[in-house]
Amino acid sequence: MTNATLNRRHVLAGLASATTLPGIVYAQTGTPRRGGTLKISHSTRLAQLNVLQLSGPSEYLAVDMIYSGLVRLSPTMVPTPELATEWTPNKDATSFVFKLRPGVTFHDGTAFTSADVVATFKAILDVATKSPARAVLDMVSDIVAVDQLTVRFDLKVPYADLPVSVAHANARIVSEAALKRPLTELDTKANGTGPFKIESFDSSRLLKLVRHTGYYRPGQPHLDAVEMYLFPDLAAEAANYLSGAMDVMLEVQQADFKRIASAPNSNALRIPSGRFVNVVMRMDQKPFDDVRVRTAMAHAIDRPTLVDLVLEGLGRPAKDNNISPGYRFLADTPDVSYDPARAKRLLAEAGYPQGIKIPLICSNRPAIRSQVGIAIKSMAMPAGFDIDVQTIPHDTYLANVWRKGNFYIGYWGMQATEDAAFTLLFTTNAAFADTAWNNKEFDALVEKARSSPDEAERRRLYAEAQLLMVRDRPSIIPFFQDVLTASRSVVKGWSAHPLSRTFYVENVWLERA
Amino acid sequence: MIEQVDSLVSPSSQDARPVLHVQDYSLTYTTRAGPFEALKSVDLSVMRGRTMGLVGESGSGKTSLAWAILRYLPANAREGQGQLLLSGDDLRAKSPGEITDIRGRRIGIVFQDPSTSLNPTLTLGRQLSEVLVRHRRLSLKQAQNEGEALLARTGISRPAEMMTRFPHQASGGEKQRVVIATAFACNPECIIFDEPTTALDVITARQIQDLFVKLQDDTGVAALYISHDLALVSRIAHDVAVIHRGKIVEKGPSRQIFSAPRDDYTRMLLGAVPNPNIRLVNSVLSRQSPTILRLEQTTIRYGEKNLIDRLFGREQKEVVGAKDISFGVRQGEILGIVGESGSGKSTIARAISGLNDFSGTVALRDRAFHARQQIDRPYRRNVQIIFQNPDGSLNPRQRVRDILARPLKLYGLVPASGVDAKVEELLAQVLLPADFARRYPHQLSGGEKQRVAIARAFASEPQVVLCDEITSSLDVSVQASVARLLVDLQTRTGTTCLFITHDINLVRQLAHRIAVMYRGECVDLFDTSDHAAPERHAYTRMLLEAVPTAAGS
Amino acid sequence: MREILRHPTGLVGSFLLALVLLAALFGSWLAPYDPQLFHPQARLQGPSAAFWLGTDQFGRDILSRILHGARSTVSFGVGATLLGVAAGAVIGITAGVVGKWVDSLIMRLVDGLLAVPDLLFTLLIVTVIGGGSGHAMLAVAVAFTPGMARISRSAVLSVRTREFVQAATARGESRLYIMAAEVLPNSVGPLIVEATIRVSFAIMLGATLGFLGLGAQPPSTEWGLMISEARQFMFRNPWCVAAPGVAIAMAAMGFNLFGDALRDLIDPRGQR
Amino acid sequence: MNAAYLARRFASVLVVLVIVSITVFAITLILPGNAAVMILGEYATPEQLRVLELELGLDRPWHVQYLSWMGNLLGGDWGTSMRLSLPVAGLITEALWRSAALAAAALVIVTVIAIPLGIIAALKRGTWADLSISLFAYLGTAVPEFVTATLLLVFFAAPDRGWFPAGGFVPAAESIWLFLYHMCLPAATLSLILTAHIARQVRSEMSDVLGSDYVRAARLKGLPERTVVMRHGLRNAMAPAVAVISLDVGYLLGGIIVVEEVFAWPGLGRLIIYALQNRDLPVIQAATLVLATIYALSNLVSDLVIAALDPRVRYA
Repeated sequence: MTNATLNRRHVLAGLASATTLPGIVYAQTGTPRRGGTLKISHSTRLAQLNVLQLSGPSEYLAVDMIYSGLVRLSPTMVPTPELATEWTPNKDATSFVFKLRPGVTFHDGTAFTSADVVATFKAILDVATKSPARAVLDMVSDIVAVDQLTVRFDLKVPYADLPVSVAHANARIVSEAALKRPLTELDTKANGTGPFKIESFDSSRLLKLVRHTGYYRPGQPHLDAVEMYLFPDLAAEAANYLSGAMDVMLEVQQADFKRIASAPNSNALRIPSGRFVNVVMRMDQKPFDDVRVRTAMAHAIDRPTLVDLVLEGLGRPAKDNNISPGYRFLADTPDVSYDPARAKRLLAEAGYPQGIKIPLICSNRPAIRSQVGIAIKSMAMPAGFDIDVQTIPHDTYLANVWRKGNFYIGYWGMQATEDAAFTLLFTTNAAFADTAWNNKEFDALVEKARSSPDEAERRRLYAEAQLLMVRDRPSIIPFFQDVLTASRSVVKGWSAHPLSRTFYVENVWLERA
Repeated sequence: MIEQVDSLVSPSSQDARPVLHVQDYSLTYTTRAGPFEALKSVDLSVMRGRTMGLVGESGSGKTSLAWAILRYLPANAREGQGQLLLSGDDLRAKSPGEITDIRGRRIGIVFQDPSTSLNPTLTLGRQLSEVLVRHRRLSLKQAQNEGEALLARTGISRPAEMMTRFPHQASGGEKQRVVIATAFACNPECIIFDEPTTALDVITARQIQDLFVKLQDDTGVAALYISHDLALVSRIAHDVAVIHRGKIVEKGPSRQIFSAPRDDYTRMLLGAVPNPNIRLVNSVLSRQSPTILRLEQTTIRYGEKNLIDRLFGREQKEVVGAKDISFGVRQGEILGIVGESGSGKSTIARAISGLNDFSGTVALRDRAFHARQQIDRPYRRNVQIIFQNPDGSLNPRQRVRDILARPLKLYGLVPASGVDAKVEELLAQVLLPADFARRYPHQLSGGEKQRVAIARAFASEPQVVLCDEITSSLDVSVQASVARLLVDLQTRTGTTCLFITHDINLVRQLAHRIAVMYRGECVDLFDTSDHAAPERHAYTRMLLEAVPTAAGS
Repeated sequence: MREILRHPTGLVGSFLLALVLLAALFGSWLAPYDPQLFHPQARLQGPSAAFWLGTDQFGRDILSRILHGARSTVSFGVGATLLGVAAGAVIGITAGVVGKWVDSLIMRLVDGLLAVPDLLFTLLIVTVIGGGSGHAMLAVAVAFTPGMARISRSAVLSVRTREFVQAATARGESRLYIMAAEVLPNSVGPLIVEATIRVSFAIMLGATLGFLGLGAQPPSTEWGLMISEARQFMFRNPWCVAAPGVAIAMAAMGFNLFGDALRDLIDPRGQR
Repeated sequence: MNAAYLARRFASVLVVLVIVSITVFAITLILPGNAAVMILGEYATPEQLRVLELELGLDRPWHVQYLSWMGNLLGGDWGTSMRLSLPVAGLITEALWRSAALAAAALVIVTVIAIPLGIIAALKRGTWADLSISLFAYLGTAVPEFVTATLLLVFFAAPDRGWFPAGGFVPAAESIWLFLYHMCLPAATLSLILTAHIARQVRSEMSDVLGSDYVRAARLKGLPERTVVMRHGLRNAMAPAVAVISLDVGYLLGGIIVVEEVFAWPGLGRLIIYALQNRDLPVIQAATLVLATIYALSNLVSDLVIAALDPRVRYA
């Protein structure tokens, strides 16, 4: 796990500057100063602040500042205590007891108790709430308040990663009182236990937060206030950041990264992540029902060049394995070379000596999908793939192509655990299975690893599963995309997370304050 | 019966020095097609107290001379040597600033159409008084009073009220009086009148002419009176100059020009002026001749309610174009219909030709129609209409051959093989060469176009032809030949003709009977020879008196 | 045509139009490179001997892309306009010919649709039928239809009151003949003028839709899309925004100037 | 100008709006199929989709739906944004005022610049001044707003220059100066096409007026050129210019969509784009109707202004 802080000197030295991640508390020069307002720009709208439901990239930053969960994932993906001070599973990992932090208050001053935890998780498990967190918590059969500051999660099946599931970004604690009122109130109002509370919210342009004086960590947050400004046009957002009007640019485009990194008084951050674009090849339909065709496709892509062209070098080539180095149980799988000649041979063996002419469907959102499509078209030409890139509107894609088409571009974020990553896309019962791989052996390995509390055992099982996957290659995963963000040099302690779900703004302070 | 020359001109004293003196003046326009000589060595003088009539057809250069005198020439005008003197001052030597001072103060001008020469967004008073403020340095208040006095002098009955009106709130005659008052406002030495009554109705025109003569007499201003109308000029000008293709072909005292023209062109022009005393139609219609076309209580209304108005149930004023018209036209007759614009004379023609809805009865021989929808093709074949403006009535995208062939095909008059021969024959009938069949309308002159329109109307050998102001858009000389052609055709074919016109002299030349329309009603119908009879309607008499006939005939 | 070339705006317009049409017709032969060909070693470069207008983020030759894009861009504008004019003309002429309540109804409807701004109307339609080049063209055509309907109606009405049409009516000609032989041939002039000018609007609307991600889609070489794709890189290579921008302006101006010159020729009222 | 004239114009505005509302309603009626997918996003389960589709309530006949929608709209209940979970009326009113400020600024710029430019061009017909103004006018109308906006960003808001903020919005209540400062670039972008177009129209109207008989008459009355132009020319050219400006409000309302998106101006245009992208039906419907109403009213106002300028209409 590496985290690269990029500044002008590093750019001149090359992009490969990698330093060891300093953990949650950053190696900082000087002592934190108190006060000041941090201005953050973002390009996707804060449609709502309902922590149980939201899913927008900027919305995750907002709720990370407003709410706290029982557990929070560290940048190294380790569950760390937040509102829970400790947790203990029973022997077979079917029941977890969480001890809650005493003396925590909500923004309105009321005390945080186990009742709030129970109410929150019950709400998440209720289908009507439409919470994305339900997918990772559906093994929970009951939540019990043992006492004022203790809760117990009872599971239907053994599940070792429950603390990670509990750390889900949508599983932050909402007060019991708020959950008794209509849920829509949560869209615009919030009463959390996080470091900041809402002062004003205008979905069309600005969210203003101010310090929550009752925050449980002494001395934090350092900032008096945080303001999140919306700039839908990326060029305008970059210009605003560079002119000094904004302190932090939440997401930096690959195209702008060098320029922003080399600007004076600007620190651009590049965090390796498990976010990837994949080429979905449906295995129950011709021509991808033949592993040789899929392998030919894999060798028809020049991955390092793709990273350069599409990501401006800001990513890492991948080997068709959806587990990136950021996960805990990455296995070493074989490299996939760019070898058009071999791909051509494989195609011929599979019965396509004339090559394959096929349309590749790309949704228009985000633009990276068609960029990858166009690049692959060009690279796969010598291998005998005549690809017709078709970019279509996102809703048409969702309605007609996604999980139906035989050759299209997918785009997925990093997951918190291997289990989540596999059960999202690749197991037979995966929530969004779209390759029709349906491999029983793989399913069994994932199942077994999930319930095993033994770390070494899990590592072995997950390695086996990964090898199985790259053998069958249900989809091509050519690269992992880095998370890019930037802050002005007066901003200290700004960081990003490979999952882009936690931001630790309470650590941030301003030198000018 | 021969009329006396009714000249209004009174002899006046003559100064030695001309107020306006044009000497050897030439003007050329540079155009894409090459230089066009608008004025060729023009000599002209107007003395104080005299009116010089400048007569010519359109394109003769008469208006160019007015622009030259006012120093208001377009950028492509090139002046030759000559002189333009106003009371001895060389106008050509003046700076633009000096010219601005002279305009309106020393030279005034009255235009043809008061409805376009007055600014629609300013009150009449403002437009009159601004000259006084500018040239006579009056205060607004003084200008207001003076303006009222000026208006009163032009015969406006409530000048103070007129001062506050906008142009669209005044009649054409009132507006032209305001324009004239403006021209006289600063007691200029010279006023140019550019066809000041052409756009007005006959009776109003007559009043304005009388006003002109009176004011000219009172003030002794030197007037240059530009007109195409020889009859008019002969009545009000002391001297006349005839201009033809940029050249003054003849000039002299009015009486002399009209009684003894020396130039061929002048003679031609004089001959072309409609003279009621020279009948074009010699036939006398027998009283026994049967009635071929009959109108009984025919009424035509305009105005249709639109959807919204109907939704909101609002009343909309209905305009009656003509009401309760009843008359019969005899076979072989030329019935003249006269009246001013808006009197309903064209409305009748449009109803008869089935273009307007009507109530009442329109009957052709024994076939009676009570609504426009009943009118059928056989009727239409027998009742043809010729419109005023040949530019509009010929489809610009069709060749003459197609235009003339259409009725032949429509009514199946000749077999397809005979169409070309018939077209040639039709062209010959209207004295046009056969090769015109290949031309498009824009390649023809106005007179030629109207001949094609006439040929088309006669192509179906109709029983009735409606002629709606067919000569009024044409130049005088062309007018006469078209009128003659029509009469010849009518005589030869025995077709019945409704000849609609505002030109009472012309209608007296060729109609057997005359119907007089006034505000949508037919107020009078009489044999042409009975025009002076005492039982004539008052309006008929006014109409007849308003129109001058050419002097010297 | 000679008349148009004498007209100063006509001359400039014809020149621009000729350039754009030349590119649209022969662009693919004139282009020095395949417009989709990557030059990974020469990304985002300024003009050079090898790449006259520089290269884009994939190292594709901008000149070749513009030459290729001319056809899709121009055919988008012309296609949308033709469709819109055709539909509008049918509706407008029907209204003008039939008259009465049909006319009232159609014109009220047209008024209603005209109250929705063009771009918004287009966006609404694209949202309904889905984005992409073909759909965007259809949407622009639909958005143009009410305006064209109104113009064709008034063209028909102004001809209908002309005396040669009345002469035909008085002659007893059938409605069909009057429409086909007398009215239509004389109404097409203003329609052609309006259509020519509208092509430039259509091109700009298409480009704007491309910018909003609702028009042409990658890897199309449509000019508006080229700009919107290149905006991210404009600070690194301004040519990838400027070149297609100039191309759009040239095309729009060409049609605009040419249309204005045509209008002046058909209706000389504006000139003195 | 009398009561009947006003009533008639109001009535036709009403008819227009009823037609717009039916059109908008029909368009949005076709949408819902994909709307549910769009609203729930990629992570929706089929059961969630079905629930939402039922929530959208399409079981009633369309005219019943239309009438209840219209009834609610007129009753002030504009529904709730499906995506933003806020009352549509509030969203739109707030966005509307911001857009109105931007549009008003653009119109002021246009009026102050375009009309004099047009007049100068008409007065100096054929000179270099006329030529350059005409060239500008043609060029201005040939460059789409998003290109202009991009160029302005590069040239006036590039980090090293930073003369103007590259977008953003500060409420006037917070700081009137910052509010205006942020408005400069978007208003400039908006006004460019309009200025070009209106200058061209004014030039042509003014040329017509200057070539008219009454202006000739005024000159031949010996009035100085200044008086001729100001008193006789301008007033008469103004009425058609006002008509053109009011028609251009249509372009303006379209242009706002692009400009607000680029410059992060949180107005109606951006709300509409956002709603369209997310298939937020209540917002799409209401916002379109509001824009159409504004356009129709602006035409009405221009008719009244024309009536005030031209006595022929005023007393008709």
